[in-house]
Amino acid sequence: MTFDIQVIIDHLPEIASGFGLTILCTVVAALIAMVLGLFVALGLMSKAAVFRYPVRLYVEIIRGTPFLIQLFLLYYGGPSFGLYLEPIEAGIIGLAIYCSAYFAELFRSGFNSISLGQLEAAQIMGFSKISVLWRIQIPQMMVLITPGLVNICIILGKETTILSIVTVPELAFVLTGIGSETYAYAETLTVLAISYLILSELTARFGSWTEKRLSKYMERSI
Amino acid sequence: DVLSDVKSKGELIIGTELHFAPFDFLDNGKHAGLNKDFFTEVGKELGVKISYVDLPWPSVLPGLEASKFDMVGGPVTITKERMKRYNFSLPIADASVALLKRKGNSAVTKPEDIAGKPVGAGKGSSQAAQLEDFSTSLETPAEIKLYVDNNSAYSEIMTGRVVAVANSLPNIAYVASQHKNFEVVLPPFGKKTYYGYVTRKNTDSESLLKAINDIIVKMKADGRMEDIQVKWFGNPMDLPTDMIVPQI
Amino acid sequence: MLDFSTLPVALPLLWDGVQMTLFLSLMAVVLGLMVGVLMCLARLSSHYAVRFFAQLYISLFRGVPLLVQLMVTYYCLPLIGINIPALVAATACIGLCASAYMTEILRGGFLSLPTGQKESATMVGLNQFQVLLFIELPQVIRLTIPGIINEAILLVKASSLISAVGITELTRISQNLASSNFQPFEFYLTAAGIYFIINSMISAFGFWLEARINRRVIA
Amino acid sequence: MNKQTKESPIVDVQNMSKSFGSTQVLKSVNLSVQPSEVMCLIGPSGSGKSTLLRCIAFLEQYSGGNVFIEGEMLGYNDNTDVRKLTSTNELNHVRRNMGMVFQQFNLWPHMTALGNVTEALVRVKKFSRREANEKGHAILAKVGLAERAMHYPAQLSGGQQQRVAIARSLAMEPSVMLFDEPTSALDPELVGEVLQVMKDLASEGMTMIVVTHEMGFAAQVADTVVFLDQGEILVKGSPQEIFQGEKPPRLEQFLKNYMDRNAFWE
Amino acid sequence: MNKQTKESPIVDVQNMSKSFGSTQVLKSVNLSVQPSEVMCLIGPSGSGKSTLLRCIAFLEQYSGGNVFIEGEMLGYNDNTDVRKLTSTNELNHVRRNMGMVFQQFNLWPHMTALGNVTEALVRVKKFSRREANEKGHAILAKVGLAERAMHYPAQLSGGQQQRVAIARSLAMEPSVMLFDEPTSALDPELVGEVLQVMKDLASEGMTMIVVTHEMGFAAQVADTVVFLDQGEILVKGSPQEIFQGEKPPRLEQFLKNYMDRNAFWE
Ligand SMILES: Nc1ncnc2c1ncn2[C@@H]1O[C@H](COP(=O)(O)OP(=O)(O)OP(=O)(O)O)[C@@H](O)[C@H]1O
Ligand SMILES: Nc1ncnc2c1ncn2[C@@H]1O[C@H](COP(=O)(O)OP(=O)(O)OP(=O)(O)O)[C@@H](O)[C@H]1O
Ligand SMILES: [Mg+2]
Ligand SMILES: [Mg+2]
Repeated sequence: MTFDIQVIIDHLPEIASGFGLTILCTVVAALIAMVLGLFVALGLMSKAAVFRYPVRLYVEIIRGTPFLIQLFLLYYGGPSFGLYLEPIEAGIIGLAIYCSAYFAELFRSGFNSISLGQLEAAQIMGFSKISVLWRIQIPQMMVLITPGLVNICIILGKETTILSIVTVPELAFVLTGIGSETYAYAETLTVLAISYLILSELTARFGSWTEKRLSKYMERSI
Repeated sequence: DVLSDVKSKGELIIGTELHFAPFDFLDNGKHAGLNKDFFTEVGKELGVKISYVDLPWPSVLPGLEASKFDMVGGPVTITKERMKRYNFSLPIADASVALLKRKGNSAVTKPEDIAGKPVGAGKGSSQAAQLEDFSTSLETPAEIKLYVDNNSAYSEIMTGRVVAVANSLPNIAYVASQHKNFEVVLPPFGKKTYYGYVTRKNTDSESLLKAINDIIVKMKADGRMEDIQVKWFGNPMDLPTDMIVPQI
Repeated sequence: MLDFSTLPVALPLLWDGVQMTLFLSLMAVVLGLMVGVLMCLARLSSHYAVRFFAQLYISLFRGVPLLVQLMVTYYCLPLIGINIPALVAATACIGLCASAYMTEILRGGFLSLPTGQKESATMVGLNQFQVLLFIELPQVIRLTIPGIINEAILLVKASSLISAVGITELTRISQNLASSNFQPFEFYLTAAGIYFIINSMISAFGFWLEARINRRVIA
Repeated sequence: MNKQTKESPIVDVQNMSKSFGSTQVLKSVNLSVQPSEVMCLIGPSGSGKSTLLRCIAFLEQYSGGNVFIEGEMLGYNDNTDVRKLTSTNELNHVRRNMGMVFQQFNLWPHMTALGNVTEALVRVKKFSRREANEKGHAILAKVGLAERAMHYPAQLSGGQQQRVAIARSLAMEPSVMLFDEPTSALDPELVGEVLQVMKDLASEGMTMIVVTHEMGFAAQVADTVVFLDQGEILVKGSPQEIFQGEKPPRLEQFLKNYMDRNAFWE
Repeated sequence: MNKQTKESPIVDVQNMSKSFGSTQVLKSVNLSVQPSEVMCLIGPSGSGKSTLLRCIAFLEQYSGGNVFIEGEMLGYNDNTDVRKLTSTNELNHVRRNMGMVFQQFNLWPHMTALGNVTEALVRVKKFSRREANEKGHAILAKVGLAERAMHYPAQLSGGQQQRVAIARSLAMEPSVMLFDEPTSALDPELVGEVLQVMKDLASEGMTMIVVTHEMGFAAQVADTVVFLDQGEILVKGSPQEIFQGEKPPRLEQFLKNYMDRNAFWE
């Protein structure tokens, strides 16, 4: 087998659009998942058991079952319940739901890491719950959980390969297609590997950049 | 060479995907289908044990090239492009394209009715390519959706996202016979194509290919092939006895 | 609407799949932890070259999708004459991929240990290796149990990709059954249920372990 | 130094008791603090000093008795027979009169000193940022930290952090300040600067309740010293009475321990 | 209480200096500790007490001068012109003579008290588990913790934890013990028990260097008191000389601060 770069060059436009779609799905899904995850985390920490238990079950089910199956049931099973989604919609929503469970657990650990004393200090000064959440808890939590968030975003990016089962023409879908048309397996796999490497490297860099910015006040300079 | 290796280790390893009724699938939890029956006979003729490797379709041809098994025993549509890279056995089934639709769907009664409508096909299959050609010949082309997995495509007929799915006639005929919600849109369309088994294109594999072809000829002569065809297709299938020149 | 009548026939097959899934996940966790510890030490090493190598290793195995790793090891390496049996390739790929994540999880643990612990160990004469093995590692493992359990759950699910090299595990069996019987929903739901049970047991085990250790270590 | 007049008390604790599970930590405590009074709580570790202070701030729900802050009942509605927690709004309304300073500073690490001081002004008192900053700078200057306004807590020494914490409480203009061992987490050398700020506050007439192990501070600054032991007030009196008068054996022992450790000039 | 004889010193610090980056923290310090001598280091925060102690333990590499422990050079080989770090083995060989107790206890939380004490016996001195446990129990009994052998650190009070830490060092039978503010992280009520153990050690003839803010302890137990200021030894002498004699102004100020804070009986 020879390594024929020409195959890749010929299909560059398709590959580029596949890569673009992969990035789009990753970013949009990550954003939705973070917001959703925050609410789920609040549910997990709720004092009311009627809230807490169902939310806990949600997290356990979503984390405990493969994304492939969740997505299949959402896209192909959804119409039985009147839920018609376009492939990309289904892909993004599926990913967002899947990752929200992971984010939620992360956020929960973040909330728990903030010392009670800081919250008491705010409480006694008459802060509303929302102010405490938004001004005291979330900003600090981000420093601690950014590495975890990056990890999950990288995982999320890689899970996009599964969107091919709902016919989203993302990168893996495009490249396996080219592979089976042209039999250029080694070439397409290489491109796939490199693209994802770039994607996760970018995510990691973005993560450490945020980490640096966030943690400037954690550095002890005295 | 491969044939003598197979004989000396007493085992012929076949790569296939167990997702393709009536050729390979699970019946009551056991591997069954036309391929299974055919290779059982091959095993008897060569005096070796047959074992199977079940792979997702995108891994099957790379697996063959990497010598992970001796030959592909899942039916592969014989095309010009593929013949440049692999060797095919004599045709073992008709692979012409037909459509599967929801039973009683009067909007599609002949292949041409798919004009302007969403239609599904298996990604990377030659049937998809034929559907593409056929669709462009229509006044308003169909909207073609490609699926990684045939099974997902069939599910889409029920969800209504596609009106029909194009695949080889033997396959969809079997699906329709098993599942009361589906029916086949006749006649088939496009160019006449056939399924064959695949070996690597090198001198080592030629002896194996010849042995397989010999067995096909022999089984046709003594009627065993017809029995298998009746068992799985419902009626005998008329197939060329010489190697064909593919039309696509 | 759903019809589970074929399930009894399918259960023994699914059970085979479950065993393979469990076997591979277990191997991967063990391999991942062992390599993870080594890589973590490399990552924290004071030698630039060693650190760089570890960083590269992590980028590579964390960045490239597992499926691609599998395909390359199993289908591309033979082209340059390296032929690896499917089970070995699968175990190695999942294990090494896991090790990259484990490295990062464990690194967090090592960094969170107070340096005083190490100093007090040095002062009573323990050498570097003993400090690592007897003082640091047990604590790091304890601190990172939640992360490790999380990773183990992800591994159980990631093991579904190994059907690409011809190993039949839970997801593959369900797909085969689904397409042979034209009942995708029934079999996917069943598979989801089985995964859920396995993963719940893993996470329950994690909670148990944590509680057991913490009962003594955190009063 | 006795400013005690018989005005209505700012903090009035009546028969307060508090249990954690089955252990009773506070046993029917009575305490009242007049305007401008400085009260120091001393006592052995575990005697319930922190718990008492936290109940006065309603960071813990006391189980029995009543607490009034400037005449308003704290934490519960007592109109009916059954005790009911007040709403968060009502609670905040009563609490606006109190400031609290903790042993561990509890500054918010992601905000500068100025941010820590002004945050509540903006969020709770609805000051504009500009007004809040002006006031924040003024208060930081008062605790001697004018130059450190833009430093993050991690860039400040412990003593400076605690002074920021005091400034943060002062910004809300409370009528009583609660201190829970404000110097215990500090390096010995940094204790002085914090105590100085507290002395200044006291001499300006701030009402304060201070839990402390600093006997020197108690002796020099307090109007009233309260010795707590096993959840009960054992002795209460002026510093002179407590440190020099006739003492019950527990207090005698407590002070002797303290002296033994610190005596080096005999 | 002056046991000082002119034997060869156990710890001999000659002209030691130490910089962190561009700031010099220790400036040519000379110090020698005789067998059975108890030396207390006092001084303001940041004066370099901890750094000096850590350099003696070679937890920090000192930048200039020499340190000898029982006559052996610590940390560097000086045969050639160029200074070379010794191998870890040689370092451990010299260090086996020293024990160190830290402010933060630094017990290993995943081992029982007994485990903490015996770990080094098994790993370093190659005792059998049985021998190690025997010895471990004996030493724990010595620090008054016979009953707590099977407790984990988290199940012990701060004072008990620090006593385990002392026992852990003692188990290796060092000829000199270094203490860095062993009681600073303790609740005031728990300081006494740790100081008592240290007093017992001193009276048994253990050589000790103690960084402390406990003037009472220094006055009562030390043979020599060293006052460190800005990285230099300002005064060195017997407790009488330091606390009652003629004093340089810095020391005077340091002690006055200390007295002011703690005086309540004048
Ligand atoms: N949240 C809690 N749950 C259970 N018991 C508690 C809790 N908080 C305090 N206690 C117990 O209540 C008693 C009094 O504690 P408190 O903290 O008020 O003492 P303190 O006088 O402040 O001691 P210190 O000088 O050590 O701060 C102690 O026995 C303590 O163990
Ligand atoms: N690792 C380090 N890097 C840079 N500077 C340091 C480091 N450790 C200590 N210093 C500086 O060295 C000086 C002496 O510190 P050291 O900890 O020895 O003081 P100390 O006398 O022990 O004070 P304390 O009583 O607060 O413990 C201080 O100015 C400190 O900021
Ligand atoms: Mg307290
Ligand atoms: Mg120090």
